[in-house]
Amino acid sequence: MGNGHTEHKTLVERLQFIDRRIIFVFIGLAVVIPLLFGAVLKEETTPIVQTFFDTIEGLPEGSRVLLSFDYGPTTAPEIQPMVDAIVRQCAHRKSKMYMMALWATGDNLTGETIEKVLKPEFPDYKYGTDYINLGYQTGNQGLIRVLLVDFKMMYAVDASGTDVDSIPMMKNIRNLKNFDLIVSFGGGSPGIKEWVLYAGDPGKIPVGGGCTAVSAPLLYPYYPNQLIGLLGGAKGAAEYENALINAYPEYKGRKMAGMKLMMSQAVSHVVIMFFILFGNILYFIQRSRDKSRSMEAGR
Amino acid sequence: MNAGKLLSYIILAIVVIAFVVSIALKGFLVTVGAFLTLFIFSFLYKDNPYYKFAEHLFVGASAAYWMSMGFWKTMVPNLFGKLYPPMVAWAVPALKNNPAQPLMLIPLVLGILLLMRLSSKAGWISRWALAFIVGTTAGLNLVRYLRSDFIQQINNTVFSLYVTNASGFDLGATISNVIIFGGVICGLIYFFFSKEHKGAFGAGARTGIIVLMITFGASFGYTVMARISLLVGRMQFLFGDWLGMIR
Amino acid sequence: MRRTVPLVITLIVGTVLIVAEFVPHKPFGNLGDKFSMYFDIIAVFAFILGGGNLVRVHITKISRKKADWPFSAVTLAGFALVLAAGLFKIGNPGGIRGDVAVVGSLFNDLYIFIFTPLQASMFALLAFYVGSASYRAFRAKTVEATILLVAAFVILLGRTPFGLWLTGGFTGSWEFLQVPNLANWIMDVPNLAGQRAIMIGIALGVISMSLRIILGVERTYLGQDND
Amino acid sequence: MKDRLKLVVFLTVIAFIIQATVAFAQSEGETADSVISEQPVTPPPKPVIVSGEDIPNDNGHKLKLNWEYPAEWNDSIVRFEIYRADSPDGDFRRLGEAAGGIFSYLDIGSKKKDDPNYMPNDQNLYYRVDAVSKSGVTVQSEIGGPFQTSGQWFHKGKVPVLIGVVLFAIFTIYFIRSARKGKDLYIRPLAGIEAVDEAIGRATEMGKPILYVLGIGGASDIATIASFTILGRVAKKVAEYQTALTVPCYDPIVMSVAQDVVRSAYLEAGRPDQYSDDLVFFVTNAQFAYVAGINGIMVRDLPATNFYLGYFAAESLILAETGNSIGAIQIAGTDQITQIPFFVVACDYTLIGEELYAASAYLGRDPLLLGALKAEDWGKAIAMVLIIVGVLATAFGWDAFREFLRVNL
Repeated sequence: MGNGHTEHKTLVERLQFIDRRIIFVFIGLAVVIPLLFGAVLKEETTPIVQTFFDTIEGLPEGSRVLLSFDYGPTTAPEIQPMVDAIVRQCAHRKSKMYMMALWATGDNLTGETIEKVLKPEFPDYKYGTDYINLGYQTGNQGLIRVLLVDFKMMYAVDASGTDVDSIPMMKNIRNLKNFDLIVSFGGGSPGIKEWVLYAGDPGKIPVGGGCTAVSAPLLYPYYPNQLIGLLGGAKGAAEYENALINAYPEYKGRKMAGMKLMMSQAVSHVVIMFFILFGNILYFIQRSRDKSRSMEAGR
Repeated sequence: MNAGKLLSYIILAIVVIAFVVSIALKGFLVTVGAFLTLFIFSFLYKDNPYYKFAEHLFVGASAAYWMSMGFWKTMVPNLFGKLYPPMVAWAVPALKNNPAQPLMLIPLVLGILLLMRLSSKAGWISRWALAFIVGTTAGLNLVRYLRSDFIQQINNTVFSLYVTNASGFDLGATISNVIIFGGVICGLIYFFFSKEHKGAFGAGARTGIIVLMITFGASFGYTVMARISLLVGRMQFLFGDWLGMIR
Repeated sequence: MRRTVPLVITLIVGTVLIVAEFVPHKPFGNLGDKFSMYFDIIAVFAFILGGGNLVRVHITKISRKKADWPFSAVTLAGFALVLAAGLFKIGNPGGIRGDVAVVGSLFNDLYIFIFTPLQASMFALLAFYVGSASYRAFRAKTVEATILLVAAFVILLGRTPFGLWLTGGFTGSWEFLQVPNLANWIMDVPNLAGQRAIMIGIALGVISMSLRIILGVERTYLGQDND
Repeated sequence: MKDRLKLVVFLTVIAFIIQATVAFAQSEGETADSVISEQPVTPPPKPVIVSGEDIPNDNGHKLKLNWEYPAEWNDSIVRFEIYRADSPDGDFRRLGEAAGGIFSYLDIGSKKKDDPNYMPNDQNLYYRVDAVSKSGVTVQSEIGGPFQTSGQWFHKGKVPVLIGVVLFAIFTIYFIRSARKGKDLYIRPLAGIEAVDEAIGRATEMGKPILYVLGIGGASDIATIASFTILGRVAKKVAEYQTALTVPCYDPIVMSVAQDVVRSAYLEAGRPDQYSDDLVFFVTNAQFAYVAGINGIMVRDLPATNFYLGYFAAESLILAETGNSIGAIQIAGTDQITQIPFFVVACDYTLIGEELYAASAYLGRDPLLLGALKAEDWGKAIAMVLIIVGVLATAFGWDAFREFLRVNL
């Protein structure tokens, strides 16, 4: 009896310091299984996302939207679903999309978005009249400051080296004030904050943003005065997709990236919480045993 | 040949075969990306030759990547292209008509001074460049932090503790404001170095620690979401782009 | 001489930049931006030091046949390959005049297919580590640890639908007890207070450190030998 | 009577014609509204330039032009075009436009003489504003001016910042001086600092190396500079105990400084022969490749003690968890607020923000640096007083205090 008691105790002790690889396996499964089953989690759209959606929805046909790809491959899993959703919406609204990047790494992601979303889903959208890829330019916030005054000074050619003066949709672009909306995607610096401070505020141009969950708290203070809306992390993306589905029924039933992301999120959060609870329960069991044991010893 | 060695050869054979099959089915580039991803993840189990391979490749490739970017995106346009444009016009014709800026001699000289440390005799002179860099940062940071973090954060904390809304006194918002106010003050008390944490001051410091702990716990919990997203991205690549198991 | 000149340079440069912050007039106005650009350029010169050191370390490892020396050859091969594609623009459709990272160049392909998966995978390891770290560290051992744990737990719970499911019963004036609302409140109120206290402290630390550097009190970064 | 009849007929015909025109215009589409609102047959009035203000607190080359225009015409004016010249009869260059209903324009000129948009400071400038109506009629204003722009010698919005700089300089110098005179200063213990000796001792006992990571900051990051000082102290102890030290670097400049610092420390400890440049080496300048490399060093060299002091980003937790898995004692410190929680959770000791900067003073017990710490405490006291006074002032409805602290960026 006594023997069994001590053995049992070591088990509790052992479990408290379980091999962390067991936790790794659980987290891996929590992410992969929902993905393989294509499970999605719908998110109700909150006002900060809905106003953003409504702004684009309210733009007249042919409005000019500047999309700035200010992120890299490492944060793409979080940001790309937002980009896809907004590009789809702009294409439905027949807005003219001007794509550029403040980050060198944004260049490839712009091309990827065009190849994976715009070309297959909107074959009627023509390069040069409906959308343009201007590519990356150095200068960070300095670039924004120049664009506010003279757009073509920094973008004399597009990403593939074509003279912008020969591109129809660039004809009436003089500076940033010619755009009806600026959307920046990115979590770091330069990014949304710089667009607000150096373009949105001085030029009185509406700015919207999509950012990583980590940087969202730093940007919330700019809403609603300086930002028309903000998508924060996977949740923001899923909320935007929900708004898109509500407005465009053809997306109904489609499993969109942000919603898939949310399901994996929820499951892995539960796994982590389970382990925290589990660890604490073991800790309390052991502590109460230690206590009773030391009391026995004291007697 | 012992069992361990045999096993490692078997694994190597499997990896090579899988790699070849994958290239045949999915193409070279996706395969490379997928295997490098798996090599990195294998570190979670334990250190192994595959991780070592990925790690060493990553270190070498990334160092050269930033050197190349630094040369073509900074050195050529911002230094040579401004100092004496014809010098680089053969590589970047767009710079040809830039006006020459003799002031750019300053960074050129400082850069060369920095390289002097390669010489054992004149190595000390590289400190001049260093002194310039550190002096610049110190000057810029002093004013910037004073302005945007010190004064601005104090300004943000100056608000009314007693909050009213349309229906009169707003209890919730009032409590929140009092907590922010008290939390900032106690947090600052915690950071005092030259006063012993005793008596009322000690109680303040202790409250400060509690506020900081809430901050740390909350930030940690908040970041989990972003980190999971990254893993989802990788898994989508592995199971979707590579294995084609996600539709 | 060897010690004094750098200290004088630091003093002058630092003071001038502080003055520049208050004087918009020429020539001070954009001195900060200019000096920062100089700094970027000097940093590229330093890459020569870094690259040289990297090559030296790994050649030494190979020549002395230190542990894992064959992997040093992998590092050198990767370094040489990317440098050839980047610095000398080998495999660039535009030749030497093409943009270094233009889509379709070998340099860009190496970036997308080698650099990116490696980088993203290293980053993704964090998802596993947040799990193992929270299992180990979030134990209610002390008051501080308990607070840390509870704050983290509420935020985690608020991020899942279960939070709302558990506490959806609180309505009306008790609505603030719903976990998502509680989580937002923690982020907006106590978290904000803590962040602000840390920020003000850091600002003071930076100010003091900068003053110490400009005044020449803090000088470890210059080395201490008088050779 | 006949004349009256004639008049009635005449007016009816005119009214009819107008109505017909309107109807026709409406059927033409969008321009219809404008025709209705542009009913007054008179041409649009001229804009009147009121003032040209130099923008304060800048380098010059910027001017805000204001003009007036009758409000009832707001709907019929599409845009105002703004022109500038060096003299009233000079060549007016088009600068840009403002939408109808907006009566000011910020002219941001170029500082460069060879730029066509060059805008000299302290010289006369003349402006003209053209109103363009929807029907395409353009009306030019009288020429406005002369106006001038100028650069200022002091940014008035930064007065509180200037006061702050002066105040801190005085504090720091005062306390450093009093410390130099030998005044004894109390400083409270910091757990992370007190653990440094123990951690080095442990590594020595176990015969294992010590890993010192300076983070991914450049030599210009204040956190990195603070870390150099700590590295100097750590390296000196390490040299005394004859323990192995590894310092992998992210930035080449940081690497060369760290080499100097460690070499000096070994010299000070009387063991210059133990130093070699192999202790401090460059890994790579990419965040995650650097982490991959350090992970490798950790699991292969199995250091007994890890220091992570400096600027860190997302990699903090990867380092701290790998270090934990090899059972190393870990002492961390950073000024990156987002990363402090990860170090707190996964390391044995963490220097939180400001404590990192204070660490150099703690380790060296250098009176000069201790004096600077005292000055920092005074800064905190001022912050607290300002917040408390500010909150009280706001409670009594006195907002001037808060306004004063508002910094114009």
